[in-house]
Amino acid sequence: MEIDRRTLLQAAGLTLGAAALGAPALAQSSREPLRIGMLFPRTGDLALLGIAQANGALIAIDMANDAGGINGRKIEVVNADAPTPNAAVSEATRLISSENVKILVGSYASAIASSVVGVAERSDIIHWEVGAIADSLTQRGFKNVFRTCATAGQTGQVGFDFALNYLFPKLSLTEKTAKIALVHEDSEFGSTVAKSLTARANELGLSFATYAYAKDTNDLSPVVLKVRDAGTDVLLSVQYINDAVLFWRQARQLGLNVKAHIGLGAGHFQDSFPKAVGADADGVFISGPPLDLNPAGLTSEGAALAEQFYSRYQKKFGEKASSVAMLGFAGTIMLTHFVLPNVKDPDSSEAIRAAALAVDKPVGSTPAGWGVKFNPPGPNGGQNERSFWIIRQWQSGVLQTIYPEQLAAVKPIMLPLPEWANR
Amino acid sequence: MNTNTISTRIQPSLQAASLGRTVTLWVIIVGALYITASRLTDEHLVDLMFQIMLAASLAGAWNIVGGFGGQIALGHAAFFGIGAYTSTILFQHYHLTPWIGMLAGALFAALLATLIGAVTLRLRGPFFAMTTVAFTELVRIIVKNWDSLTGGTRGLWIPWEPNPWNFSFSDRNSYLLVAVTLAVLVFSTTAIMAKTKLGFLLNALREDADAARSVGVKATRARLISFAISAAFVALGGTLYAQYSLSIDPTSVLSFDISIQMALMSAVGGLGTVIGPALGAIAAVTSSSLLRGWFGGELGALHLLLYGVLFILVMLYARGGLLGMAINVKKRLTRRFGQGQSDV
Amino acid sequence: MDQVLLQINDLHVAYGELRVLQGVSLQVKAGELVSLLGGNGSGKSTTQKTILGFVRPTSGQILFEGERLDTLSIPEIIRKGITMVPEGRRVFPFMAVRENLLLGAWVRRNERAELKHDLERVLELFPILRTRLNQLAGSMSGGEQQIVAMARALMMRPKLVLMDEPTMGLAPKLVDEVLELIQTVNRNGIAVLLVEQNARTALGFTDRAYVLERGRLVIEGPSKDLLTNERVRSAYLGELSQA
Amino acid sequence: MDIFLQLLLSGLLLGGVYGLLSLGLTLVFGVTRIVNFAHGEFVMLGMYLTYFLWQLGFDPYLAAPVVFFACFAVGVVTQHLLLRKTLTMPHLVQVFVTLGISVVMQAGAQLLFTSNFYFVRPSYGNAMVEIGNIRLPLTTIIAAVLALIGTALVHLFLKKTHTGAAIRATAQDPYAANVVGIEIKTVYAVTFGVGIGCAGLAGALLAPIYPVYPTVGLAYSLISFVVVVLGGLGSLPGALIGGLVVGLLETFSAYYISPEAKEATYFTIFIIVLLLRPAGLLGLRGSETMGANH
Repeated sequence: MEIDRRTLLQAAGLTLGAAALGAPALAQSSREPLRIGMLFPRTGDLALLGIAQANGALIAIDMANDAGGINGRKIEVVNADAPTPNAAVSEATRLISSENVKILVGSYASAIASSVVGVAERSDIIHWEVGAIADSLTQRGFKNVFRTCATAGQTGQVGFDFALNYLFPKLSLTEKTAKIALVHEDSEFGSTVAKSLTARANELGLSFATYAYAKDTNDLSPVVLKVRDAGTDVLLSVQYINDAVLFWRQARQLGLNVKAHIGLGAGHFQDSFPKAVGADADGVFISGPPLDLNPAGLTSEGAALAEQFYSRYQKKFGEKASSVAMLGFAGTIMLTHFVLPNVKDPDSSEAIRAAALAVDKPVGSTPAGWGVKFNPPGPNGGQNERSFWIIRQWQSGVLQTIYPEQLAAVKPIMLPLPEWANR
Repeated sequence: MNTNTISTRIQPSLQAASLGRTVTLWVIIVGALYITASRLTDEHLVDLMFQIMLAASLAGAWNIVGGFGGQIALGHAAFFGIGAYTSTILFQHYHLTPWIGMLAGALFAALLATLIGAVTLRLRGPFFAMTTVAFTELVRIIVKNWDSLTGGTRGLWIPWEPNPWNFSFSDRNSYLLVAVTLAVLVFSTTAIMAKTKLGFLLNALREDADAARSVGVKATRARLISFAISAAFVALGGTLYAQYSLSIDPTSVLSFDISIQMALMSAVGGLGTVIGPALGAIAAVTSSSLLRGWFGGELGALHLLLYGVLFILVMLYARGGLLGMAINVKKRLTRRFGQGQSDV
Repeated sequence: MDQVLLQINDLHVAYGELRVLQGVSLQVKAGELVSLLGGNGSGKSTTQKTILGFVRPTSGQILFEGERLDTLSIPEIIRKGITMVPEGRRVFPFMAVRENLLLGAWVRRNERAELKHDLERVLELFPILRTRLNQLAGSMSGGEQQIVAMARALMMRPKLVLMDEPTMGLAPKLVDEVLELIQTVNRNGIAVLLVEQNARTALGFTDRAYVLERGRLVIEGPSKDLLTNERVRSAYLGELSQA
Repeated sequence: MDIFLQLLLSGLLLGGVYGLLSLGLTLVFGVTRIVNFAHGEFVMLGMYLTYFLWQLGFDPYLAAPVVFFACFAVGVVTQHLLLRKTLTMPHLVQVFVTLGISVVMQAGAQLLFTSNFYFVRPSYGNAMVEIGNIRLPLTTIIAAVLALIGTALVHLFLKKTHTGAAIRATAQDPYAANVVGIEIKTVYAVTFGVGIGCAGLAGALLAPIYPVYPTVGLAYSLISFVVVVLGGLGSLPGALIGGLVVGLLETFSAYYISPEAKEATYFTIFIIVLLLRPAGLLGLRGSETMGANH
């Protein structure tokens, strides 16, 4: 509903504007498509999720084009592959100078993003980050960087809040008695989350044991043994797919029994996890990007966008949208739906910047449950302050939203986790 | 050894004439490079040329050890990273301009290279290669874990505040000019080296290790010096990369892939030749950029596949790499041309 | 004894553009001891390698007992009765002497009973090896390795053995021993085509000799005649140090 | 004490797995002097084959022999088409051709199978062997035991068969091998085939333990290089010993120092060993200057 009205209004505005400003100039620019560069890792290690995210973003573009484009201008997508930071620099430059794109949308991985933002800043082009979560990205004082999703640091926050406010009472644990262990891989992602957790724990006066390891390891039994022998109640882990699977398998093998396990990394929230460990995935909580939210927790606009997204994605790619795709979609729809329609001259980064900073949408306005409000230039400028991670749980091989409670679709199961011997 | 003696025998007679011609040609090429670098306006082309110049410098520097010395070093990423980190850390902690930091990085890299060279002197082929890989891994692990100094896995950013004194420019062309200068420096050094005793000793080491061993101390010194020079150049490239990309982290400047790329470009162009690595860099950078551009990643890994296949074909069918191929074609053409003349 | 074993006619060999042999013709009769002399790069070793099939001639013929050799593979040629003692001995260093010898008969590896017999025969010829059958060949002295290499070549019961510089790098005393062994081999009715740099040594105990210079045959004849030949004296006997 | 024994046994098993991974690499190098930088990619190939056979209903351990022979064929063909030409070229060229092969195989895997992770999950995937308080996964035990058996079989093949003798002779002196009539081109093809077959076999045995994806090979290549150089390049028992050393170093340093320290530990040990014994633990002295031998 909202969309139709908006489109109508836009169309009306366009006609009026054209009449007022002199038709020829505007008519010409409105015929030219608006070129957006989509820079994601499509080959190499990061390809799997990079492509999923790009696909999500593509749905947002499709929706804008099907609705007649941005103020009458169709969006033309220019795809590029950025498997490594070095390639990302070259490709970003190529998109900007040869392909003449005005906005870069990307880039799934923090390592890729952090080299792209330098290029965007130099060329004075907007970089619209939908998936990279390294906190540093918006801390470098670049004026052209906008990030729609939450950051790695926020993962720790939601993880602890969930554990303290939600799990502890249900597990009859207290802050004093609970034994918490944090296991994380030591690349930038894992260490950032670990740092934010430590910071949050210090605020809350909690203590916990930390174990770090390199993610391409072939054996995690020493870590599992340490966690096991420490008598851990609640396990927080920040892991990629490989190590998440390895760790959880070895946890079963070596009899590491915890009362609850919250996975804060990419390793636990993808289908590969239950595919690899089967029913052992059930009961594991994950903190991550939102998906399958209770529509009651969204605004009517957000709910409508969510519905469109899920059905279009299923139709176009023949599979259910993943949360990584949702990140791509939710971020891009903010651009095409909330920002660009209000930009008079989409060729000017200044105009886009102003329009982006002006958006003020409450929590629940996007399919991800997030609102839209970008921090003004300054510390953490360009970061969407109304995005957050949510907690979900694997239940019979499917992730169900648990927390925050207003977005929850179901109740948690297996609290506490049964011992391996009884599973 | 035979080819060496032949070439040294021929050289004196040709030297005067060919030296003059080479120098003239060199001056023309360098001049053309500088003019192009300062005039080019298309940002993408500037970036492409920058990447080529940087890649050529790295490949050329690797070639000193790998091509002339015939030692498969697969750990040059360590020197690249050391260059990038040294200048950046010195700038951030002591506000030392990266221009000086760059030299400090090069010096540091050269010292380390000498040390590694000294302890790995006995090792050949795969043993040497693996030791250099292991050494790079150690450097990467140290950088990753020395959080307070290196920013750990997050890495370091370089603020973009254009100021030539701080090696930070508002336009890309200036970075390109620095890259051209580095390339000119690398290739002039290799060209001079190839004509001097150092080059001869390295060649001898490669062709016949046992014979060269009998030369003893001199050979050892030649190897260490060449390793140090090579490392220093790569470190200079590291600083340049850091200043250009504005952010460095262990993955972007210390990965195994970087070491491999230097070696691959050098090999594609023509190992142990002066300009081979430059040709290799041009071919590798433009082809991967074009292939990526054409397919835009839409066909997944197709461009990588093609790149790999092309690479294998060059290795198998173009003896002496692209340079060798070019020389062969030229030879064949002149021969045909010559025959045509005699027939007429 | 006068039957021609090996007949080479107008042999040309080139490595790419480098012409190594240019019209070499020579012959070895059954049971004869022939030496092939010449300086470095004159084409001596190439001639031997071409006979054994390592190198294909660009033109010319190699006949062995009247049959064409130059289209056959190395194992086929070995089967015909030609084996080689390569330059630098080239024993398999990390194998026991026994295994080295058995590998000499690799081409007939499936004829087990025969091999046992051949091994015995070779050991009779070189009794010194009998007690060292289990020693690693690489741990032996240069002279002993030379014996292993010769014994290995005899395992195929060859009619002709090609020997490439068997005395190179040996102490003078050992040189004599090795030469004696070559004569022992020859006395057993096996023809030997010997490549030597040391002309004086070679001419001293072979029946006939050929001298190669830059891929061409320049002199041939009975060895004792060559010893007195002016050209040979000045080029190969006067300046022995030339290499 | 339990912990110590658990770590010891886990480390030994991991080491066995590493030994298995490295067997093909050391064999190929020992004979052909080719350092196969695509080794990890051939392991990947074995893992994919096992996965698809498992999808067709084959048990991974039944699939293993099939995978071995399929990879043997791939190895022979690869050698014939690509590496045969490099035998007369400088050593560097061979290294680079194998690097090119690894790029092509990675990209090919991604085109054919996408970058998805595939998991082989037999019903006994989680089965454990328990000795007192010590628990060891069955799949890893099988892999380690088969690594031992595999090494022994290859060793016997080399020592007891005519082909094996030809392979060893060629490894020690290709020219001399040629002189006695061994067709060294065939030897190289067979050796490369067996080496790649071993890599594929390792992949098959690892498939129930680790996931497979297009870039999985790099990690396996690196670890096998470390193992093989440490043990003595070209030495079969060396690969096993090297694997055990690295496996034990990993588990013990991860537990007693820090999980993060294990790479640093084994790379440091690696460098120290190479400096003290340049030919590796079981390599023959002096072989670092020319390659190695059995």
